[in-house]
Amino acid sequence: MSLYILPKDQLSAFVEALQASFRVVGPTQTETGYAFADIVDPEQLELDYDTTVLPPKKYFLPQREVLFNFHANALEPGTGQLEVEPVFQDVTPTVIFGVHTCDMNGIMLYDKVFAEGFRDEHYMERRDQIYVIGIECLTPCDDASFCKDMGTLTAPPIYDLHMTEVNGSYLLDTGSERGEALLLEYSEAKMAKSEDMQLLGRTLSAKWPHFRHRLKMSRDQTPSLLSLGYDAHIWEDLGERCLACGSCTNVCPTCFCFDVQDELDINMEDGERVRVWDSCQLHEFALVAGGHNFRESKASRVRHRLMRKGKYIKQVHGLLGCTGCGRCERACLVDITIPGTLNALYEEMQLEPGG
Amino acid sequence: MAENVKVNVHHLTRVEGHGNIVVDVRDGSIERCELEIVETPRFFEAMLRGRPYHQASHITSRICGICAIGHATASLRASERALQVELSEQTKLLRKLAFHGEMLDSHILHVYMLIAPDFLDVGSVIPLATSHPDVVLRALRMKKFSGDLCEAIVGRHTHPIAMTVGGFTHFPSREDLERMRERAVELVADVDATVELFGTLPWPTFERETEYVALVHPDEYGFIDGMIGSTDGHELPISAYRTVTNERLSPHSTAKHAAFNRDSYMVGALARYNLKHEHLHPRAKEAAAHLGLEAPCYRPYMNSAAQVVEIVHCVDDVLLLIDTLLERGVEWEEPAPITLSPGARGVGACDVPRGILFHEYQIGENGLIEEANCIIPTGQNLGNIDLDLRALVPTLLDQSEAEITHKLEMLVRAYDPCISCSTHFLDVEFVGK
Amino acid sequence: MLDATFNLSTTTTPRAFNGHTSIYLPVIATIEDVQVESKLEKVYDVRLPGGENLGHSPGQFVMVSLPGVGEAPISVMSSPSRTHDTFRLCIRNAGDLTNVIHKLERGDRVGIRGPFGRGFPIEVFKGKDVLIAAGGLGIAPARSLIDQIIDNRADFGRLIILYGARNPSELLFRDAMAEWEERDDVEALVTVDRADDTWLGHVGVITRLFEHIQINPYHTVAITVGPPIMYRFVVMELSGKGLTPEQIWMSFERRMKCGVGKCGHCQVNHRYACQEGPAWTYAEALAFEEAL
Amino acid sequence: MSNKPKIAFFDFTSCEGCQLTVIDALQTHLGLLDLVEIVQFREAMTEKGEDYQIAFVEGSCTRKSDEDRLRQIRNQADVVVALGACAHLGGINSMKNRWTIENVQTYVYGQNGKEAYESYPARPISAVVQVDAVIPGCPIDRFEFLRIVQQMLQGRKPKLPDYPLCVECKLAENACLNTLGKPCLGPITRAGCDAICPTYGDGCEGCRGWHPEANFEHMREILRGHGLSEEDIDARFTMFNHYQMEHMGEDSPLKPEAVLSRNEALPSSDFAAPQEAD
Ligand SMILES: Cc1cc2nc3c(=O)[nH]c(=O)nc-3n(C[C@H](O)[C@H](O)[C@H](O)COP(=O)(O)OP(=O)(O)OC[C@H]3O[C@@H](n4cnc5c(N)ncnc54)[C@H](O)[C@@H]3O)c2cc1C
Ligand code: SF4
Ligand code: SF4
Ligand code: SF4
Repeated sequence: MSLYILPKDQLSAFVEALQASFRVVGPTQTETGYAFADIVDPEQLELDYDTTVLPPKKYFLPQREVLFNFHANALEPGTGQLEVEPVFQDVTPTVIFGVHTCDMNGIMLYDKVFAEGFRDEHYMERRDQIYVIGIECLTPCDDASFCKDMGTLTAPPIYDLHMTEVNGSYLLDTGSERGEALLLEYSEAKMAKSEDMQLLGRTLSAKWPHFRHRLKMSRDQTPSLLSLGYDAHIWEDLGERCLACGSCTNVCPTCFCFDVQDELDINMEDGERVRVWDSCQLHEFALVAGGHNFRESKASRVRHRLMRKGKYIKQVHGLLGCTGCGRCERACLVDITIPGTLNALYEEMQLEPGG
Repeated sequence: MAENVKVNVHHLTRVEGHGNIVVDVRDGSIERCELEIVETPRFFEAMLRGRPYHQASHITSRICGICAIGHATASLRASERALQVELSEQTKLLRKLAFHGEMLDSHILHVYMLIAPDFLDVGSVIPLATSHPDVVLRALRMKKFSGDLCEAIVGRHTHPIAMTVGGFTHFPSREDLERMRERAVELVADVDATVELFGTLPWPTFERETEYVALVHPDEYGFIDGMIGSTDGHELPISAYRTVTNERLSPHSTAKHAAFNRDSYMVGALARYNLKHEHLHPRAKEAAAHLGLEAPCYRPYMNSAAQVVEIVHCVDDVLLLIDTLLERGVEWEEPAPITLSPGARGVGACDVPRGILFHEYQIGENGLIEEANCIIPTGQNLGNIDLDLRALVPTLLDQSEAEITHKLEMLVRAYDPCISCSTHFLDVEFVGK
Repeated sequence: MLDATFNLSTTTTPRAFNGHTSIYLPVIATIEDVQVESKLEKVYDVRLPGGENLGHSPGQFVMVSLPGVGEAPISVMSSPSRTHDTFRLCIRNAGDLTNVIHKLERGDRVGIRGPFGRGFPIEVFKGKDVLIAAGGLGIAPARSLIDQIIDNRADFGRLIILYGARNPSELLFRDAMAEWEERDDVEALVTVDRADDTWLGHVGVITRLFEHIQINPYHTVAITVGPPIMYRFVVMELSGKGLTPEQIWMSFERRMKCGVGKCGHCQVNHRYACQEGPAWTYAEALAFEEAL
Repeated sequence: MSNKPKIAFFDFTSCEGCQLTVIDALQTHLGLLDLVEIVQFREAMTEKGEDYQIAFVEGSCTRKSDEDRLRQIRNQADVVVALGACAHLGGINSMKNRWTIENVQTYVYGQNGKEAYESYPARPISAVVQVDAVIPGCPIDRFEFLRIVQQMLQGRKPKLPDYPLCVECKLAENACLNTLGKPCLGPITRAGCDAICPTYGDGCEGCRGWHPEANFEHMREILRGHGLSEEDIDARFTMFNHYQMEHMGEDSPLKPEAVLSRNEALPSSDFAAPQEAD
């Protein structure tokens, strides 16, 4: 696979050409910031954008997704005809523009989660239809991010195309054959020349000093730090502050927990089983019949989230469960942050070696 | 021919509560004849004291689920006057648009669900739905349009969200406006059919000259702000509303009564029509002619005809407003700044579906409301309804009690004292399915 | 990635639709029979289309659903050694869905997915003395194992069953229990937390039964199934009798929404109770900070 | 007519906006009428049936004479549902509880007000009769209303979300108002309205009541961070939830004077009172 070059002013033409055959989405400006949305007019696409409220995960795992339709007698369940028919929602050829490298890391994790073990066809079918076009971050998007710490400041190998802005042009790396085919069919991109490559190398290496470290430890240490700090004091403090609002998980590109619900039409016969985003920060998440709650306290829920991000997900899927995108920090109204928590834990563990 | 008549219609009307008509005629003379209001007092004015000004519009919209946008608008205008707020042109346009949504919603519900069955002599909407299903479906379509219009501008009809002191917190997108425009254009056929239908109704000819009061504007058939106009030739600033309303307690009702130059006056669609018909859009004028409405009209039953005229006017005005907004483009605007000063007072007035509504607040330097007063249209109409009843009953004495009851109910309903209780709306669906 | 040990087999393979299959799609099964077991529990015999064998192992569960109401995990109570064209569930009326399930009758339909999870490794138990300590509704999943052992009695050493319920009226499977008590190759002991006039047997929490049994720690495996609070005390007793954590198996109940290791609800530390559990050894559980 | 469950609507002190929302729901979901038989609905019909199984009660109880009618409804109905914030929480009406009854009576109706207008501190209907289910909101959300009716018809106990509004607000991808410096009570309010107010740019006012884990202390901190005065914060906590805050006792995040102020503190005024009857 190879490197191409597309002058910036030809991007609109590329987008427009794609619109004929694809749903095109990308970052757009809203009244208060940016959001991934359908691109109706190529002008809407804002590739130089601050992190969005929701990551592009909403295209991979929609907030509300129908799993199957059913026809049943809901007034007297179990009786009469009972039919089910699977639904594969939003399986449409889609091109997502402008995915930051942190968010591509989130997608990489999703790809593992939904493919490993039981294969989730709802995700996989949709995934097959989504082309990811990444954009290289050359300056930090804001103070809340810590991608450099999490190793997500560089593009993971899940993209179809990856763009870097260099001297008024985009250099496009093709991450997949279909990505390359897409580029060639719908744009006027040319093969990059060796001086372009040189320029790209220089641009990429020049970006690192702009990004700062926020963690006091290396990310490889977080699993053991969290094991050690399981009974640390900070959890109580965080639990006391936490609003149990679930915002941190809803905005997170690596959170994928969901609830399953049945929705009935007014005729009480037809309906849908849907999955909707759920959050481990909510009281009901680990509640079982009989009233026992495995994570009754907010402290235990905050801890569980951190454990998942910094340890459990890595144990299961081999990747850390945090991309350092900083969304949860921006969403949290009581200032519970990943770097803040890990650093405080690190300090506490220094004071009490061995936890 | 009845010498002794005793009519007692319970729960006929609703003035944020319930109403009864009581008529007692003995030996041909009226012993008692009045509209009895048995409202549950809610004490909104008392509640507002000590609350931050920005809550007032959201609190007072809860006075009435039908006139919520009207109350909110009057409340905002009161606060804005007290806080010396200058509204942008865009805010004014959007407020008008939302207001029209509510005006349409209320008028459509009233004329179709209440008035039409009365006049077509089918008793209620049930037989209407069987005999004229198209009429009922049309009403539902038109009502849905008004609800959706409110939703696009202020979030919902009952208890609007996006209106705030100084402006709005949310703005309709171009697509929202274009979509509503398209639907308004489609609605015109329904509006024409409405005029056609009501043109065929035999409006009772009962007539009693009285004073009509409405908000007047130099160059438009407006509903918000303006001056208080009266058919007795007065024009007063809104801030002088107390001279007009002269609120009194009436012994037989928990709502307050009002009187201006005479013993009573009337507010509402007919009052507005009488005072400012020349500002109606051309199609509304044609509709008025078709319906036999001619200013000055002293026939209270024609209030419903005036409502039909206002439906025509509002739909045309919605089109105009949307065009203006599309042309200017709707911009995100922060609410206009406020100025706090000690003991600042402001009066807000709107002509809601049932007539003029006044809110007056005194707001302290800390932004908390110190004093509040709200005057609702039905309260102003009560005295006039009483006098109408007294004039009407003697002319009906040769009719059966059932007929008398029906005529009296119809009279009270024409005033639209508040739609919901006397609507037979639901029955439509019982039959329609 | 995931441990290789958990069971990925699902006999009730979802139907294909346009070439897609969905792991969330239940197959429609029929209720062959319903018996009232106690005030709160009913036992259901369920038949998959065409009488297909569920192919479960003891300790596994299925997701039972009534479209329009919801879905819940329920352990399979029947032993794979007994019935092939139906399987049995014992369901407690514990909430929204189970309340509606309790209204179902013979001939009604339910959706079934599964079986899911890692059950008890019966092969590992062979040749050993097996001690089963079940509390409350825990006797239902245990029953699957018990019957399997009884049907292959020669393959195992002693079979000791300890069963506790809160009071006599909540005791399940009294007939089976009487049968087990009759047999001389089964040692069955029952207790209730609180006795009533009719009760002549043991009284006290389940751990009190341990006074009455002697085991050879070298030859025994123990399986415990019951409410979360029971585990700590049972484990203490078993350890006191010389069993190592590797010899003790336990079944975990967690909230479950998908049954296939995606929805996140059943996580115990990094592990999914619906896939790698619900059966774990105490040794494995010790590695979970969250487990007990 | 049929064996469809019979339902009836009743109103106490309220704006009747919740009943109007029910009418709105019927406009889009006419099928509801195939499931239930409405025997009483003053908003929409003149007929009145006294035989009903499910009673939807709108409005707060604001006077002694309301209590009997409520008890009658309770006796007749198998299921009593509180419809909307007034019935559920006391709602807007309970704001008046801050003043003595005599004070509010005379402020609004003058000296005659005391005798003419019976009233007592506003209460949710659950303070008078047992309530089986609640449809929160001011006004109710029509989809939630339909969902809850469906659940009841299935014989299920209606379930409300018991997490905060922020969950729905995030799913709607709203930029958080509190982070934009605009006060919003979403973090302490029960979800279920799809965060309609924040979606339309206005902070949540708590009309659906608090969720079980509401963290008042830190909510107050957040609001202080916007520069709000303590009075302003108290006013936000008590707009729909005055009754709740009055009855929280020790756990109340408000000082007692914020929920009950003394009559004497108010200068007498005839700002709103009418002239005496003639
Ligand atoms: C592996 C496993 C095996 C089980 N085996 C059996 C069995 O053999 N027989 C039996 O009667 N019960 C069994 N249960 C418990 C059963 O799943 C719950 O009683 C059932 O989910 C309650 O659902 P409901 O809709 O009736 O109750 P709800 O009204 O939904 O809830 C009642 C309570 O159950 C909790 N709950 C809701 N959904 C779940 C869920 N999916 N998983 C766990 N808790 C939940 C709720 O938080 C609430 O506290 C098992 C549970 C698990 C995890
Ligand atoms: S935990 Fe926070 S910083 Fe990490 S990926 Fe999720 S939202 Fe981003
Ligand atoms: S706007 Fe309100 S409801 Fe939405 S996330 Fe922010 S605090 Fe929560
Ligand atoms: S956002 Fe808050 S105030 Fe608005 S409807 Fe929802 S709960 Fe009520």
